Amino acid sequence: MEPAPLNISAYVVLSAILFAMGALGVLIRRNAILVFMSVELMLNAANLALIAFARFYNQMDGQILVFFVMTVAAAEVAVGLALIVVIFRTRRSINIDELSRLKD
Amino acid sequence: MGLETFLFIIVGAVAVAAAAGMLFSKSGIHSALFLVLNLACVAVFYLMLSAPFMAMVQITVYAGAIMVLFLFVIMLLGSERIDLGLTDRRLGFQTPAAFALAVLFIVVVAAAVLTGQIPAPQPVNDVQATTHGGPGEVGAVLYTRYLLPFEMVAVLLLAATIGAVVLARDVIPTKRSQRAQMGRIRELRQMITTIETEAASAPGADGEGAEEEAAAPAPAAPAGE
Amino acid sequence: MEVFDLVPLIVFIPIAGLLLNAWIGRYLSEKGIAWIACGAAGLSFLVAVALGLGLAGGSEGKIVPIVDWIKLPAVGVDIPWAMRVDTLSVTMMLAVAGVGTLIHIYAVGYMHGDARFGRFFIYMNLFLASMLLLVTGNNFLVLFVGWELVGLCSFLLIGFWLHRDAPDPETGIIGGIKNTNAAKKAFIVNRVGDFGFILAILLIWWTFGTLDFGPIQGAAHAAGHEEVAAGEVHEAAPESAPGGEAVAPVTPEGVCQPTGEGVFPMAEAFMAAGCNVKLGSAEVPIGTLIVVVTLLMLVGVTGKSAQIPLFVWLPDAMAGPTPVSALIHAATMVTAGVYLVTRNNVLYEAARGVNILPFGLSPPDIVALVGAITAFMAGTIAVAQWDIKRVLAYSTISQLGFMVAAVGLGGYVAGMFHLVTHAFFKALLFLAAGSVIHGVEHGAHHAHEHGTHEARTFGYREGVLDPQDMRNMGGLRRRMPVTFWVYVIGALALAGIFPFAGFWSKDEILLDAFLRGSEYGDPTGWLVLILLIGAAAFTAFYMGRQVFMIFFGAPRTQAAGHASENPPIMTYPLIVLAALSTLGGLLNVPGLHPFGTWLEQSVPHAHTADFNVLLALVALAIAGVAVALAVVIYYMRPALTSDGLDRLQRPLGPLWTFLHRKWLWDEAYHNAVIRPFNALGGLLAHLDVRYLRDGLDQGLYGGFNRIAAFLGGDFDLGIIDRVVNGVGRVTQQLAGQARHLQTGYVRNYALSVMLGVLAVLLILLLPLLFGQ
Amino acid sequence: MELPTLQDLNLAVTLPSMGLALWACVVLAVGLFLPERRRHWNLVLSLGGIVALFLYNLTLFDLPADRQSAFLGMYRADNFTAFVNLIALVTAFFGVLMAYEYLKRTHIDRGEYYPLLLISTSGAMLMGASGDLAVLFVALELLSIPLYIMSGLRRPNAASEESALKYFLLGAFSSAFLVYGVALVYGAAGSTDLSEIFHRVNAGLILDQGLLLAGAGLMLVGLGFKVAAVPFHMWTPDVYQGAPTAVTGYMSVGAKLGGFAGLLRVFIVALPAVSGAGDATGWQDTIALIAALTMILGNVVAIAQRDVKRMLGYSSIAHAGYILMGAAAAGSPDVRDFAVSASLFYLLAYAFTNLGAFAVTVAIEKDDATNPQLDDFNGLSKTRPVLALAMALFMLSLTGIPPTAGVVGKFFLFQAAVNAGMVWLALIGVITSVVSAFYYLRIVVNMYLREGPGEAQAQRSFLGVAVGLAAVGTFVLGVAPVLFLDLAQRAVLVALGG
Repeated sequence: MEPAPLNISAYVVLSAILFAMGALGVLIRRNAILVFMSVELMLNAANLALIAFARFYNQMDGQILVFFVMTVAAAEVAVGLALIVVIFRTRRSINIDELSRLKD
Repeated sequence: MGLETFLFIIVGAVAVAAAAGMLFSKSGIHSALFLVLNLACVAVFYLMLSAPFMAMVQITVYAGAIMVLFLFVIMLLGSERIDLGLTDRRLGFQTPAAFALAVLFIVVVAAAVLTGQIPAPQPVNDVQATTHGGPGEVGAVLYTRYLLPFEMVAVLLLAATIGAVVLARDVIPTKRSQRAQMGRIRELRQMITTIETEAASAPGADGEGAEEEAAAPAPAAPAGE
Repeated sequence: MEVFDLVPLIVFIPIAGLLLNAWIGRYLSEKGIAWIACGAAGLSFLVAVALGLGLAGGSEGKIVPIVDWIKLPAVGVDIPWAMRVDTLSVTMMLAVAGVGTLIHIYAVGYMHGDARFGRFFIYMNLFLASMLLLVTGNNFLVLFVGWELVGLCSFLLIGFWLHRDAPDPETGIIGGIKNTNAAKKAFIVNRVGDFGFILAILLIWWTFGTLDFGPIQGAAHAAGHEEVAAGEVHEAAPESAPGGEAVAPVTPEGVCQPTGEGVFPMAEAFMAAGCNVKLGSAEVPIGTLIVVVTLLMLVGVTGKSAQIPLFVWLPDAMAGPTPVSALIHAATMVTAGVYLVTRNNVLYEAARGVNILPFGLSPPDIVALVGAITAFMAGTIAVAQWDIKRVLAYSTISQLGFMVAAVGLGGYVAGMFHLVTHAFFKALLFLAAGSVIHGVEHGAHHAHEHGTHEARTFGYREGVLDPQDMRNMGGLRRRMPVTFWVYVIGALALAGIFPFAGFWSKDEILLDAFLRGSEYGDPTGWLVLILLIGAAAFTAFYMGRQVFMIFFGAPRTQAAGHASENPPIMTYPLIVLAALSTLGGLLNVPGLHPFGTWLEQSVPHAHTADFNVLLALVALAIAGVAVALAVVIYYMRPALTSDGLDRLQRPLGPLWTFLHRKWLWDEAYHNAVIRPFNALGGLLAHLDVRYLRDGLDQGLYGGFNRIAAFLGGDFDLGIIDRVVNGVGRVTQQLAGQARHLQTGYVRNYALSVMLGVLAVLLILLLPLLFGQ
Repeated sequence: MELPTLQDLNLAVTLPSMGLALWACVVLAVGLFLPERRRHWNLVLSLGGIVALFLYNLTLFDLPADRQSAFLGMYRADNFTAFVNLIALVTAFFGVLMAYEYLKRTHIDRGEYYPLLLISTSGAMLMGASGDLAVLFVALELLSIPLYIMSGLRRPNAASEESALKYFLLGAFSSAFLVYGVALVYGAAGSTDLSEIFHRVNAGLILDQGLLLAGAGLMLVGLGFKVAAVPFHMWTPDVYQGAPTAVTGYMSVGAKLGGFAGLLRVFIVALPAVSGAGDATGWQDTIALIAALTMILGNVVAIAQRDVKRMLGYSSIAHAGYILMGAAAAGSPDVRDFAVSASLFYLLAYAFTNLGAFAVTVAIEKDDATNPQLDDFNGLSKTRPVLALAMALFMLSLTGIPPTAGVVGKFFLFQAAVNAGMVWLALIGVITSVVSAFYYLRIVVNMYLREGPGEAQAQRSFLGVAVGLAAVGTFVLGVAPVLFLDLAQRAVLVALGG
């Protein structure tokens, strides 16, 4: 490995950028699947931060957390995609802006 | 500039570009592929951060399995052309506000990180380099210290499976709902026969057609809205 | 076992009664229900009598623990439910249970045939239990529970006749004020008062660390104090002085330190030490704190006891059945405020010496002034009312003002004395008024059956007959003799005519005001005295007017002409109450002052002044003149002019309107609350809010237009009603605007989350980033 | 490599939550083979499990110190956990009881409902028991994912589906913030173990204060979403309105319980040092501000609602504000114990009261998939006096009028806020609870003072039991809170050395 490893802050800032982009996707995209994919991007960014910190401390804990986040993401995907399919069947659309019947 | 820094800049740029591509491409398929690219870049970072096992998991599970599922659903629904349809005027300010907030978020977190003066990590020695973050070490921690969350995740996956089945399965009419449905059909028939008898001059074929129509949606939508 | 251990029964018997009625009431006849309910009330009265006899034997009372209510030893919270038996609480128990029992019996006749007979008595028993809970409680929280519960019962009973909102289609009888609105108004206005009370309780808790009133005070007070001091309770406290003193109430830094004795002893000790109370990071002198507490309590008092400015609910509360008006809104619940001040006499007297308010006023002075002004104002309003129960309602407000003024002047004995006698004669008057109304309704039905449609058309207003409107009465003396006589007795007692009960108690109040002015040289005393004498004169006058208008002259409607006397179950309680109203003055007969001596056991600051013949004669003379005026105006000629106006209406002109419209309180509320709001709405409505159209849509614009349209409407009728409803409506409008944010769009919601994220991050991080 | 022994794992104390998850598998397996006319076994099995674990859980109070940790410190079996378990099991009990007939009536009688509810409950319990941020995160998902599914159960009802997707998308969004917060806290403190974090923060061994605070803030967002705190509350009314009523009822307490258990666990056990009580900034002021906004918005907007479920949704937002007030007060070291027990007690009181109110709403709801409106309560006191009385009791309790559970709970919370020096917050609490009288009272007025059909669906025994038990609970907690206060005050969180 390199004698002087890159400062960990760089990774964290990159993860913040990716995270914010994911959040941006949730806020601007109208397709439910894409919104969901943006959430995945956010989780992914968080994972990057975790691994970076795990490297900093030379520990396993951060990596294990990433493992759990991935598994949870998989579970979310199963449920989320099922929901999206169901909605599509009923409404023939997955534009979340059309999902606004429930309001005052 | 060391190799790591060089790699970081290159791969980081690709990762950000891929994320941007996911955000702004018009086609759902393209977005999904951009996300796969982004995930792969992050996997490279994992390798650089001495987490080889997680990097593999990232590629196989995340980019491989989960994203394929996404692609599959996009194609299944035929909704790769996306973001069509009406948008309310009231959402007009949404996009600029979202950009502002995202930028602000980056600024705030970066400020928090950068003011802290985090020291550079200790370089890993050779022994660590070969074992750290490998499957053996991950397994050892996962099955001892992290046994409880591991079990919980098992239950969670079970719940998600139940959920996917319950939600995606076609609604199977229970006897009760079938009975209710049959009752409704019988009423319709009754109505139709009365109409038929009243309108004696009309031929019976119309009535039969209506009858079929009434019966057709029965198994699909028992509860109604 | 002492007799005092019976005290839990006084609450549990009515509860048992109501449970029994709720459980098996539907299988019973009216008679069965009545026996259970009245039996429960009567039994609790007997318990009260037993307690009273026990106290009369010279014992100073007892605190009877019931259950550990809220207890958290780890953090030092201990609020038990204990009952306090002392002369003050027993006085209240006797009045509440005694008058309550009579009213229960009367109600059996009054409610006869009502579809919800059983329900009515369940509520009545519930009220009795709650009121007794209130007066027996040994700490502020139990008192507050009772306070809220009586409010709830009042709410339920005001709205009891919800079907009476519309005129009866057959006879055209209407039930008066809209019942549901009246109930809501009472509830909401009372919540405003309760709000003050809650804050007072929190402050007390905070300062003293306990809500218990403290040991039974009185003759044995000093001894008891020492006993506590030497006891084992505070052994471990580090500040214990070697001389066998109790925990010092003050730390060396001059901060008050609770000693765990109870609120009243601690308040005295703290005041003596003049220490500061730590409130968060600030330190507040104990005197200031007590002033704040007593003023907050006064807010509660004005709500419950219908004083300015929260009196507005009581006149409308007359929509409830008459026994309810008698029991809750005249004799018992509304006196809770007077009880509260008396119970807290230690705090009020402590606050008297603190001069931090402008004009050198102290909280008790403010109490006295509020009471006196209320008494005077309500007395004048009552002169110009038509509704028989409304006159009595304003009279009640006025008399409550007398009591509040009395306790504010430090005349706790006089206030409580008037509370008791007022319970007698006001219950009597209300029940007699109910008897009159019942009789007139009966007459209307009678006339309807026998005469064609005359009853419908003969009412004062075309097509409807309001059986409570005095213009529809007249000449009832012959048709309802028992009612007439008891009414006259009640009226004389209320007017303060010798030798009826009201004379004695009112005189003591005037005397207290006089002494406050002459002996202490306190100008408040003189002001109060003048106001109260004026109020007393008006009282005598409007009671005279009422009696002549109802019972004398010729019947002015068919209904009045056909009215008939009510059955004995209604008249007997009246007779008993009449007797009490006549003889009640003996309770504190001058020279002996048995009531004063009795109360001194539990009210440390109680005192009874000696009878002052001159003052009594002056008061009597003024009342006599007022009655004579009433005779001249309403008896010598027909009470109404030929075109149906009051004799005074034309001579007084605008003044009459002023009085009839309740001193323009409605308009005042309109100008002070509604109009500024209206103006603001108009202003905002004219601002160009187009740039917001995308976001908040027509939110502000449409919303304020709507508010303005609503507020700009017609305010002639029931403005205060609208103020109360209007404040609610304005809140509703605000709520309506706020929910425009709820667009239903997931992305908007996510944006809100994101905004929250940044807000949280910035709040947390900004000081860190820029602080260094 | 040492493998942990069974003794280290200390499985017995984790039984209430982990056992419930296991039992869910049993119920699921049995449910798959039940013919339609034996569906009641789902109910029987679920209730049986809940009751058995409830009784077992009672033995888990005051465990000796060496048994208070399980799974190598991942699971904390202190009194806090036991009390949270108690509330969660009560909630699950009512959730099951309330659902049985409702599911049949609305033709969504899926056997899967029960295991999902049980799993979700175990998630809530684990949030309270977590000794590590990893457990907290997984438990949060364990709580949420079944709720997403349950909200969408009423297919193909558009409202139900919409509510499920909204809940899901926003839930996933906010849990991403939670994960990021966990990452930052981990980065700052170098550990995910709560007591380890506590020690490092106290000893000044953290990497960077800014990271820690940012992480804490982001975790607050994730948990605030679960408890429906402003401004993370916007999903609440929509989801409450669209989800099947029985699910809404369960969710209104279950999700909130989990969120608060996690919130208290994290912020009191791990991060008390950055509460900012005193003069520094920290999470105490932030939570206090959120609490104030939550109380105001929830109570004010509830007034404008006609739909009962929406109204109860806003009401639940308001109550989250009250409990957050307790959480904020817990930031001051000297009132921490009192504030935590006050919050727990309020949660218990809220559980009984709100579940009762929802049970009545379920009883009122018509079969035609329209939501119950306020006017549906008109005249209920005539047609169903007992039901109306119970509802009145629940409404009084939610308003905070004696003698009900609500008033005792509110009293403690206000007291806690005042003791922590946040008088302004207590004032807002008092004022908003006066405001809340407007909308709670409206139901009572409709039931007692308005004429109307006021029909409840035909006599439904299980629902009746639920309403009755909830009413008894609400009343008993109001008049004799001693029984539970004792438990609540012992359930004080202490950062254990480790």
